[in-house]
Amino acid sequence: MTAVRDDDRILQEVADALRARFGDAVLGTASAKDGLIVRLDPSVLRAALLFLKEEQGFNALLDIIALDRLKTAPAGPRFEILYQLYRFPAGQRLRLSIEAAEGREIDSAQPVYKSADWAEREAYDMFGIRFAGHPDLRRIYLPDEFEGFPLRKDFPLEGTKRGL
Amino acid sequence: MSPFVAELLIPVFKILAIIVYPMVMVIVMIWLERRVVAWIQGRIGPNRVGWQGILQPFADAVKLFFKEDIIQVNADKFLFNLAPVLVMASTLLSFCFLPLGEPIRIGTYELKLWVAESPVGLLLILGLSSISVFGVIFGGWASNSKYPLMGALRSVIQILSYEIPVGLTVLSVAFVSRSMDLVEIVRRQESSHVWYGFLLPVSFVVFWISGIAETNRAPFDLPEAESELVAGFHTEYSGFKFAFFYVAEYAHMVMISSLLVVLFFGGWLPPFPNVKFLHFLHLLPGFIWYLIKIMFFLYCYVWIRGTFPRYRFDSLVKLVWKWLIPLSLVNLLVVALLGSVL
Amino acid sequence: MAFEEIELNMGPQHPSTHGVLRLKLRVDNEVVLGIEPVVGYLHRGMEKLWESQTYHQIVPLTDRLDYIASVSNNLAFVLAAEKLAGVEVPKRGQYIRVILTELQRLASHLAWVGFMANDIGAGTVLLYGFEARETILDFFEDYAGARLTVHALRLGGVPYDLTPENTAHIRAVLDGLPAVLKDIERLLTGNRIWKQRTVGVGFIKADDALEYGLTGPALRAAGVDWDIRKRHPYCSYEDFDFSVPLGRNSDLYDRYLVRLEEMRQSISIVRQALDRLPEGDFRAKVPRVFKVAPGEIFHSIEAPKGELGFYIRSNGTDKPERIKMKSPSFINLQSLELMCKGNLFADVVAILGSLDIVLGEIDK
Amino acid sequence: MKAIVRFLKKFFLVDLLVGLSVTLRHYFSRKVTIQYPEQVKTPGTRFRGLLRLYRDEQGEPLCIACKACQRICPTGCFDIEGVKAEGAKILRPVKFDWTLDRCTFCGLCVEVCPTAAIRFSKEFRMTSVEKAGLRFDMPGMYEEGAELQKHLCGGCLP
Repeated sequence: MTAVRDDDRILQEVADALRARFGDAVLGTASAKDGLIVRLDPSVLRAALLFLKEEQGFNALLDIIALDRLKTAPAGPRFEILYQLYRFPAGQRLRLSIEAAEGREIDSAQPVYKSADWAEREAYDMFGIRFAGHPDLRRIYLPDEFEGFPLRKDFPLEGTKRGL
Repeated sequence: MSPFVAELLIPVFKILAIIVYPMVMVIVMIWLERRVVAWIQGRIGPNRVGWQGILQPFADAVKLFFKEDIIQVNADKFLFNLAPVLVMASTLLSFCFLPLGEPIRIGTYELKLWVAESPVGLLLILGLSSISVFGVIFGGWASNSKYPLMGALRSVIQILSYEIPVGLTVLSVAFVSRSMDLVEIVRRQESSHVWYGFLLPVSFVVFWISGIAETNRAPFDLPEAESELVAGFHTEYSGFKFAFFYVAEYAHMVMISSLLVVLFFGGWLPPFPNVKFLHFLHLLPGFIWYLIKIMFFLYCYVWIRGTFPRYRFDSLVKLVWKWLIPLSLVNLLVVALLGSVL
Repeated sequence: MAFEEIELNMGPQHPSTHGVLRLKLRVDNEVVLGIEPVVGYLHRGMEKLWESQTYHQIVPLTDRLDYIASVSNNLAFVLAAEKLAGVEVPKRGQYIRVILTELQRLASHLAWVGFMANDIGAGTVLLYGFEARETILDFFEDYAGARLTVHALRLGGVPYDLTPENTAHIRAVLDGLPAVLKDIERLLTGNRIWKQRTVGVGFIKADDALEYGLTGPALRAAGVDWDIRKRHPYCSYEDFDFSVPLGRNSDLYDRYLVRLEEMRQSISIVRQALDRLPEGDFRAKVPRVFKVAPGEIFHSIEAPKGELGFYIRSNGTDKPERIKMKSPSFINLQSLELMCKGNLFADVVAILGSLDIVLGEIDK
Repeated sequence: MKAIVRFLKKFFLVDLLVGLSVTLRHYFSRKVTIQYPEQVKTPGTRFRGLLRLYRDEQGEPLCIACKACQRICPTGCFDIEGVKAEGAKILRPVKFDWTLDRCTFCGLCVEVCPTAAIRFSKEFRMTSVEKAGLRFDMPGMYEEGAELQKHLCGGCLP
């Protein structure tokens, strides 16, 4: 279990480095049960990803996770987007978290990590979050003529009136 | 025997037989293939229609016969219809030159077990077999669809490559037997006390491999590779026209196997035809020996299909030009040299 | 000779797209210039559905993601939920989970070898692989009651204990597998056609593989030692002695060899787990109304197809706020174009096969 | 020397002959096909077949209409109503509808049932020629064997 404790310490160092580099744009850190979460301001997202990839060695982006907080935090920005990063070969995982109000364009991570391509298309398909600088932002699962974004909390569970 | 019977009825009967005989062999082959591949794979295979599923090919044929005949709107109708006929006709035609057994004497009349006798029968068969490729190309082109077209293109490449080693190995047989007549080649094997398969092993192997490739069978089934091209050149065919392609492919296999037997394994001859104490082998008619040998090669076709992965077409072309053609050229050279020395 | 660049549509109904995947290919005769995978034909809205289900109810639904390896899906979700809720699984339960998932990995890899060989034209290997896989599925049927969508794990552990009959059954299954692997090796490993089709085909640089988020055997074939069972052990994987096979050339042949070796390692892991199966409970007490305090977690496991992760955010009720699944096939498929460019059309089929994609998992 | 051996092995097609020997061996080995209608594979011990309701030894229904199965079912394939008869201590179901075509056979209902009233049978033939065959009401949930097949198939099996 020492490895895990080491991970915590190393990730804390990474967070400190981020804070040193981006100052107030790092809104805070939180520790979840699986590691560290760094909350960032969306404006520095691409720079932070580039910094983490080039200088901190986080060479893989595992997944991009979007959340709709319509029910849990109706006051704040509607969406939360998480970037699950991985450092190989050391094996630490870091999660970046940004908040995005509805309609706000987020910088695409695709120029930094190629694996973000489809993950961002999926987030767009399901939540309607737009990523600026993505080369080919189309729906990935649903047909192009589909209306609405199904994983938003206000999308009806049993389909729209017009049927699916 | 009256000349009427001898001159008219018997040829008609022979022509009928030459259509029926390949069809029967095809049916057996289809059944054999499905059963043998199934057994190799640990399955049982079709065993419900008729005894051990032997009637399954008939059931398939009936099904195909009643299927809708679909011709694509954009297809070239003439070529589309011509292609299966071309493939079928050229394959059946080549059976005319294959001797099925020793001539049978009925009184004064000598019943020859082949339809047409030609001093260049071997060449004719090779030529006809090349014509059937046109059917494949026409079929792929006329379908006006991408997968069939790719299948047809592959077929062209394949045939262009494999005709050469086939020709060269056949030439070596002709050198040794000093004849292009299939009947004569068999007789020479009797008189020279050895089957050419043992005399010319390299020719035999090269011809066999090329023969598999010429019939578009695994591992050389590129024109119809189902995991890549869906069904290759006959993707757009349905119903009876598809059945034509299907049957012609199997008939072609029977033809190549027959050719192998005639050229390299003494046609209708029993093993060691001239050894005295093995003379009892002559009790079995020549035709049966012939069938046994053909069945062996047909079985090998299936066995090989059940074992090997498929070639990719660049490595297939490489195989021909880097291995088979040099090999058969050297082989031909050696045969010619030895033949002139001995 | 100048060829025309044509667009070729492969799928969604095509013999070797492994389900309803559509590939838009740009080809120059047989040379591939570009590929665009089109997914979504099997999209069932699983993630939306999960938001309305309780944690208990989600477990059987995860079976339907990667239906070739359903126990692995169960495990990934169940571990994430347990870790989030702080449920400690008894040691015996963990060992049984290891046994089940490793058997599932064997079944999945056996099916893979078969599919892959079938794509390259050796249909017989498919049947040999399936014959062996069938023996494993027979065990699943005996243990959990179903063969494909097994639903073999529950929150807190496993639903049933392993009886002596079960362990004997597993040992019999394991004893039969090496012979099958040997047959497959004799049919493929040395075969010149197989080598011509696989050696040097589908190459991807290790850096590119990481960049594209490739995981699983395809990544390990590129020489990257990324196995979550080693780096972030779950389910007591640290108790077992196994090695992570790595490739060097990052081609189809290496991916094939890596998977064959992984099967051997899996056999050894299952044997070790059976030998050292601890006594005790196999399932922790988990309330029927499984409420999880607000929190979030991302937990991933080494599934047969790559890194399978579940992100769960809970909201204090017995239903999750959001579940996101990181499916290995989905991310792996992105690198298809990179591997295929410049290769022949016949290779596309083989490379696609080597990635071991399952559309149920890609489309969710 | 090694190179020569390798060349000779390649020239004489050793790798291909090895493969052929494997398939030849399998040609003569045992076949695994189960010829279905004549031979039937015995389902495993915990096989999850059709759901059935069961009675106790006295022939009394075990179900107490607690609806635990209805609540746990991920796909919502149960519709149960219970009524407490006058003077009776426990609920009894008056309606127990099960929709086979929605069932995923996950087994959660069987696990939560407090009286083991609902259990999996070993019946795996669940084809039906009409949709009505896939709907089970309470008497239908007690059917077994030939009666059950008749319910499903409308008697199409001999």
